[in-house]
Amino acid sequence: MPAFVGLWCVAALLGISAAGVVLSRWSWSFVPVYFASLLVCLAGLAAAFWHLWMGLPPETLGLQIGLPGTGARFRLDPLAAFFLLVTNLGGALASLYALGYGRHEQSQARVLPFYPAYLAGMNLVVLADDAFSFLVAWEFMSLSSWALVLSNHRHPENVRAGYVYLLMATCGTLALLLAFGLLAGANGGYTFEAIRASRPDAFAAGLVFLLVLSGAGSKAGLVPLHIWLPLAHPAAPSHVSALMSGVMTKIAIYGFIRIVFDLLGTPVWWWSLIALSLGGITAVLGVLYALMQQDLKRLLAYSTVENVGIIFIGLGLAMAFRANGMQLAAALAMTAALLHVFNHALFKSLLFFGAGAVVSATGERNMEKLGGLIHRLPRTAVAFLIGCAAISALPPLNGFVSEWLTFQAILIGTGLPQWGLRFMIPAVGALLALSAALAAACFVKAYGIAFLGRPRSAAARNASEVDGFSVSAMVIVAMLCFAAGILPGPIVDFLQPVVQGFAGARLPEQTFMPWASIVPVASSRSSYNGLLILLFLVTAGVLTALTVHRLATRATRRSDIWDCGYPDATTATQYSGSSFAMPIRRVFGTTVFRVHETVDMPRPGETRAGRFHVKVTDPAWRLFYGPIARMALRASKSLNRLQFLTIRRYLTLVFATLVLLLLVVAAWR
Amino acid sequence: MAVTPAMTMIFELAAQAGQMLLVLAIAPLVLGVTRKIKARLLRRAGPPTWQPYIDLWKLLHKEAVLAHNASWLYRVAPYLLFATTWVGAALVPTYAINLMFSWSADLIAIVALLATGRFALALAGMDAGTAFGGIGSSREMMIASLAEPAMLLVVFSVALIAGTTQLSSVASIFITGSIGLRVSLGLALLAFVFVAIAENARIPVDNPATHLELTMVHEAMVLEYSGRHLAMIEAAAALKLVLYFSLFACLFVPFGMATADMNVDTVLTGLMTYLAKVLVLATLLPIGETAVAKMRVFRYPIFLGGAFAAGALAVFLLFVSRSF
Amino acid sequence: MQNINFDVAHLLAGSILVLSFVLLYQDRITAVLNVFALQAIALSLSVAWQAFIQDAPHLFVTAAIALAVKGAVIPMALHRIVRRLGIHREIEQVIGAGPTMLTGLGLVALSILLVLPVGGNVSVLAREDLAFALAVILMGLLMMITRRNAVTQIVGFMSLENGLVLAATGAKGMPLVVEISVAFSVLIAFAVFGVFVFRIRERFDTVDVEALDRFRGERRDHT
Amino acid sequence: MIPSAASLLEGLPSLASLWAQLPVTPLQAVALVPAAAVVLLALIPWYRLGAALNVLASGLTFLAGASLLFAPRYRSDILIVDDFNVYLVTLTTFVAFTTSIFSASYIGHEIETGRLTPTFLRYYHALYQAMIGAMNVALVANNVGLLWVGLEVATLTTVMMVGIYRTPEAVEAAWKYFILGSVGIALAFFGTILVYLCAQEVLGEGLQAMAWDTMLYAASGFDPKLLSLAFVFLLVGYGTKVGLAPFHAWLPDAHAEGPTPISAVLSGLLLNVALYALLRFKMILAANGRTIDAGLVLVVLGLVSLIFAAFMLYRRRDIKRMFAYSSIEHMGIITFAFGMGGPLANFAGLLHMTMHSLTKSAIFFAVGHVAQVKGTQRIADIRGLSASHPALAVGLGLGVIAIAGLPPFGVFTSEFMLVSSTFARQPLLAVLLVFGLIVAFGALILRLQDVLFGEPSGPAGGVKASYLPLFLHLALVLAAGLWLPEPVVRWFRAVAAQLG
Repeated sequence: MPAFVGLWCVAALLGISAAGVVLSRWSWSFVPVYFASLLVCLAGLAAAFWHLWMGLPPETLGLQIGLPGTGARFRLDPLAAFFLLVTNLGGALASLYALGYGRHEQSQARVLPFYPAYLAGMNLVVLADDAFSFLVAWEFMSLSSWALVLSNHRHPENVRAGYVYLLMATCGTLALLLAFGLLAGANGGYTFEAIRASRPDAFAAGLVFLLVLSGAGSKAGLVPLHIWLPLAHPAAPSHVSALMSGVMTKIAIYGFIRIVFDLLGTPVWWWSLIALSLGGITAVLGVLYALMQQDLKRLLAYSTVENVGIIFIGLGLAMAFRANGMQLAAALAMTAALLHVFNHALFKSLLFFGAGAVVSATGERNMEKLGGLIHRLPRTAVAFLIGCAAISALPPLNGFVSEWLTFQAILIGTGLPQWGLRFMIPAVGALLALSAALAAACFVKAYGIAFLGRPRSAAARNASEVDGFSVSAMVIVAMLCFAAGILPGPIVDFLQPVVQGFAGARLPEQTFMPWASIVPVASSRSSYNGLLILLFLVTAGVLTALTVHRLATRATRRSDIWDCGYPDATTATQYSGSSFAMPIRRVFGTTVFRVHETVDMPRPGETRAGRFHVKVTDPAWRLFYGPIARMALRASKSLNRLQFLTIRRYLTLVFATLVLLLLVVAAWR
Repeated sequence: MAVTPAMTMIFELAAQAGQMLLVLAIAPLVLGVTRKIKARLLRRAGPPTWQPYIDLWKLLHKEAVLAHNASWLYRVAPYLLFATTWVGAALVPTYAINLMFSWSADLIAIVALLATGRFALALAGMDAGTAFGGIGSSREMMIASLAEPAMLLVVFSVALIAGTTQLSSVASIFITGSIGLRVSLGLALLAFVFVAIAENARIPVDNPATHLELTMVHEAMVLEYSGRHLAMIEAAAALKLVLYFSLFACLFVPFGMATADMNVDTVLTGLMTYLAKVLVLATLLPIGETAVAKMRVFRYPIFLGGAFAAGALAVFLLFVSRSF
Repeated sequence: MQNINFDVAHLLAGSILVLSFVLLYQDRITAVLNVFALQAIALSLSVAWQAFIQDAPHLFVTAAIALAVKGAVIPMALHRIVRRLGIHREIEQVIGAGPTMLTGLGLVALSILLVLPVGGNVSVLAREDLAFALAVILMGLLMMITRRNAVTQIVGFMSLENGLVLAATGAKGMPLVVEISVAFSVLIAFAVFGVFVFRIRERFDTVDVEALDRFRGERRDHT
Repeated sequence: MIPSAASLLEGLPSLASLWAQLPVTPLQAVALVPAAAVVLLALIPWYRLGAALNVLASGLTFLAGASLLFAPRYRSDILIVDDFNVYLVTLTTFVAFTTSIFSASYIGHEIETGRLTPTFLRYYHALYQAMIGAMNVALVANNVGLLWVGLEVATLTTVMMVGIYRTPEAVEAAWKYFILGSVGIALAFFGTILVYLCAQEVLGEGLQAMAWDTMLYAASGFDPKLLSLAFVFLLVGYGTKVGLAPFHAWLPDAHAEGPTPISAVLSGLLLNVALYALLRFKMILAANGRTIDAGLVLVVLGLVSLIFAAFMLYRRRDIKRMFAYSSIEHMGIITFAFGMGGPLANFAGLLHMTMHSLTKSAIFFAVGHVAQVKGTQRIADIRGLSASHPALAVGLGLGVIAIAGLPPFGVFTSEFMLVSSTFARQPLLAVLLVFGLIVAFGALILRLQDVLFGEPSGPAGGVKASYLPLFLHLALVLAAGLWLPEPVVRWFRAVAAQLG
């Protein structure tokens, strides 16, 4: 039944987008569209939840459309159900948020038709059960989001972002297409059953793995295939950015899990080596680039790259354990990865909602122009703070739980036989720890610069709190972050049907552990209890505060800033975002980035202002994409001469080819 | 007499609460001891050992002065910092292992708890919108971003030896002495010391006694604070020191702790040994501090990188073979 | 009897081949046109001979068409064009006569190499004819690409067409529809050629093909 | 394009009865209606009436062509209707019909701007019908000579239409087209003679030795050497019309300088018909089996065309010339597919032929409107179309997205089959193929974004034209991408099997 519901949701969403085409000429049209999308997403959410909750068996259904002979097949199994749940949860929240946010959109016609289509595409990817429908849905998702990225097409950089995005997306799709071609074989068994049944040989399997890693990885934002992500995600409207970062990257991860764990059978250990190294590098580089950004939404996009890296670390560990038959450990790693998928979908949506609120309140994405918003946007500020704490993996919020589980999985890694893994896993652990700490720094910067301090521009000074829908969406997500943080047990159990299928084992029942703590392996080994921690913190904090206020004084006086006795009224004296990032830029700048610092200091007596300009470039551009683009242009330049030959020369070409072919015939025996 | 479950429950609660209060009680004293000893080493009389108690008392009774644009975060942060540090300190086994709630957070969680406190304080430092606050927060986070991974690597190496991240279990394994002396443990110890120095803002990374100096980190962050809020922050700092001391004691010299059978004399011995250990550490710290000079800010990465390297090496050795 | 048939056909086909060598060699337009007319006449003779030995009367029609159109009409018309447009009589060649001849010889060798191994069940006569025709076609193409002058290119194309007719008539019992289509296409070809040459006349006062190439759509975008 | 099975059943008797009353069979009609129209249109001086008649005649031809689907299969030594050409006839007549509608709205504008005069429009309409008739003849011909005649007539008529603007560029393009085209004519004819020689030894003299289907049966007895030789000449001759590199030179200029409806028909139909002719002969080679490896030659030519055209796309400044290069690219893909052979690749090739002709003609419709509203063909001067002309922008955007091979359009379906099956068989070739596809994709999307987005340029006047043909084509391509009717699949499979 739920599979049908899912398909009906897709159909409904497509219908809504058609309606969006018609409606979009009216300014109010965003209300019905987003409201309808909200309802449909809730339905899909309920269906997915029902399937997981009841532990239903996989259900398939086929339609006589799509690839001739194969037809379109759809299947809902625990994995699909989980990702369907994540997708529709994100979709519902984004739609709710957009009910308020949508009114800021200048040209509704460029958003309303594509938003539901985008949701439909993501739902369809998860449901697809044959290569063709999978790729169609996958590319449809990219295409609709491309249109959304270009919704504000008058900014040249958005157009560029859209171009890079679509190009990378298509390269990824073609990589997946090649992978499927190898899996389906020369006579084309494109259904996933057929692919499961056919076991490719070791070489082919390795090739498929690499292709899928690059295909799904480019969509998820693995370094160095991530370059499109920080361009495209910020360019879209904020509720779409939330979907792209929070959900679409997860769809990419779904594709990876589906093909590598499900279709490809038992992984080989060296695959995990590659996945782990890429994941670790992605986690650290992502957060480092995030630290360097001044654009709030771009910072969030780069932090998405980081979290994708964390998830891939979990998946890589799962592969390593699975390859060596350590099923319980594999289950732990898989759980960690999937839990982080869920968590990241939550808090990244929250953060993008917050960023959207900031943008709609101030019209500024550049943090250096913000500040002091905690006074102007009190509710948004609270929600955003919770998001920041959650993504920085701070207890008792949900981000910490998944990272904690990942650490636990890493600590089991000593049991692995292969030396390569034994060297890789501790390194990855170190990278993971580093990325976690840097993430905290990154989000202290983000929050401190944007929301704290004194407003750095008139826009920030006169900002006002956003509408109720947006706020309610943010509050709901914030609560979910808290709930997932203090009661992870039920969620972990919820994941077990999914994990069971691929790891071959499941973690022990968590929900009814004493004091609702989570004990992944054994209570003697490790356990964590968010609820108690929260309890302790609240009691300790509140008790202390009360005691101090009661027994000591509660007198408070407002006065000017002291600032060591040299207070300066100009807000420019505050620490700026780039100056906050400076120490870390110094530490890593030489090795990781190509940092250009240009100082223009006026000579003594000159009255003009001094200038200090920092340019941080993503080395991926320098190392990979720049050369490739230059090569393509050079090739086209040199070939282009053929456009300007004389007829006689063209005839000569024909003649030469003819003679060549005749020689071939003459030589043919 | 027969011990009913209810009574044991009460006993355990009492034990846990006792530890909580213990750390809170001795924290200023430890700080005082270190200051006193440092003063003596510098040939000064120095303030009395209980001076920190007096300072806290004084601060608590002063009115708190807030900047006009200080937000609620600014006022909540000190309590949050205090709470996290206190809970963290209370969850580290001091005189006895297997206390009631010791399992509720393992070592990783405790490290993360400290990170939560730091997060709050760094934000608070940026709330007033001053240059000093910004410097402090930025440098604090930079140091943390290097110290925390190092600390986690220490945790890894210990956990890999003990096969658990649960402090009580670690202690109960190490206490038997079956582990013996390990290269990796030595490296972990080294890294731990470095991290502890950095985290507690001691020389050579930071100077708790300094002010109005562009090299200060922690003090710059809390520059705007006054009254009870400052008291909370000071108390938290003291608690953090105790936390690291007892962590050191629990991980590297767990001997003398009261194990499974808890009766009066085991508890007493545990208590005595714990206090002795803390005292020793509180003497060693200022000696070390007076021996070295404070570093430039951009030397920290090398210092902490050393810690990181040591921890990483320990973990590598353990991954390669369990016998290191 | 069979022998003499074969020999005459062979002789005529060979003469066509030789004439296209002469065409390659010529460097004056008037001479080229005359030689082409000669080749057309030789062609019509050979077609007529084929009609005789295959006793396929319809081939006489083809012979007549070849004689009339290519032997007389077209050369005259081209002479008039040359006179009216005042094209300078020298033909600037891309590569000198010597290399061109050598290439021609190579092409003849190639065509023989291609046709000889053809299986026995194709009649010898057809095979020989085929070899000559192939050579003539390739040399016509060669002439088109080694001359810069539009008229000579037309001539080259025509001699290529001669090769086609030679081949078509060599193919025993090929239905009439084909010859008609050949003549048809040649007529259209010439008509269109004429139209174009005159258009070109009124556009550029030259028929040098290089001049046309200056007017390519995108070339001006470079400036 | 083709009604679903249900409507096919109920449509069958009515159509049959309709044709029963007419003096001509549908098969004759597809050739005779245009022939009659040529004469009529050549006589009518009023261009509006001419345009209307043009539409009418094309519509009738389409009716005849469509009803061929339901008429029983037919063969004689001259004509044939089989699985291969039946849908191509329908496709050709359909696209000719929609293009005539488009051209009716297009030439009105050309008259206003004075680029064309009514006298020329008389030729234009007559030639248009002549071309349609010739292509239909070529398609239904069983006699390879007739096939050749049809193709050549079609070529010569298009030559004249390309030159119809009489601008230096147009004349020059037509001249180039003519020279290369007639060399192609000659070589293809020589190839035809050679094939006849092969057949004549086995089947004896006369018509049956030129009838394609009889040749196919007897192919195994043909002399492989001679057949290979014939194939080379046919490849070069017909390949010139297909526009394969390096015989492509005429194609971009002819598309860029001629009237847009002609560009649409050239890309959409004439290339297809030429390729169809080539495939007929490839079938014979496949049936013989001892010849040179035609597949290999096709694969090489296809890859060369694909990659070459893909790189050429980047530096195009003229929007019509750019899409002409994209036609070369797609012909390369199709040729590659047939070169690979095998059920999947051949199926993909056939599907791609159909999809490309529908999509590319749709794109040219859109481009024609764009060039008219913006008053230029220079890509650099066309900006922000999505802001100034949304509907047109959507049409163009969908068209380019479809031709770039993105789902859910039909082109993706064929590329999916082709790439995946090729990678399973010849990974290296598939990598080259994908490389070409990506390069071309990058160029197309780059230019598309330049045209659609940014600040609008040029006059924002409305479009006085019907978008019906444009969106009809796009709808068909979309439908084919989601669902292929069962009979079409059956025909494609049958032909794919014959192609070997």
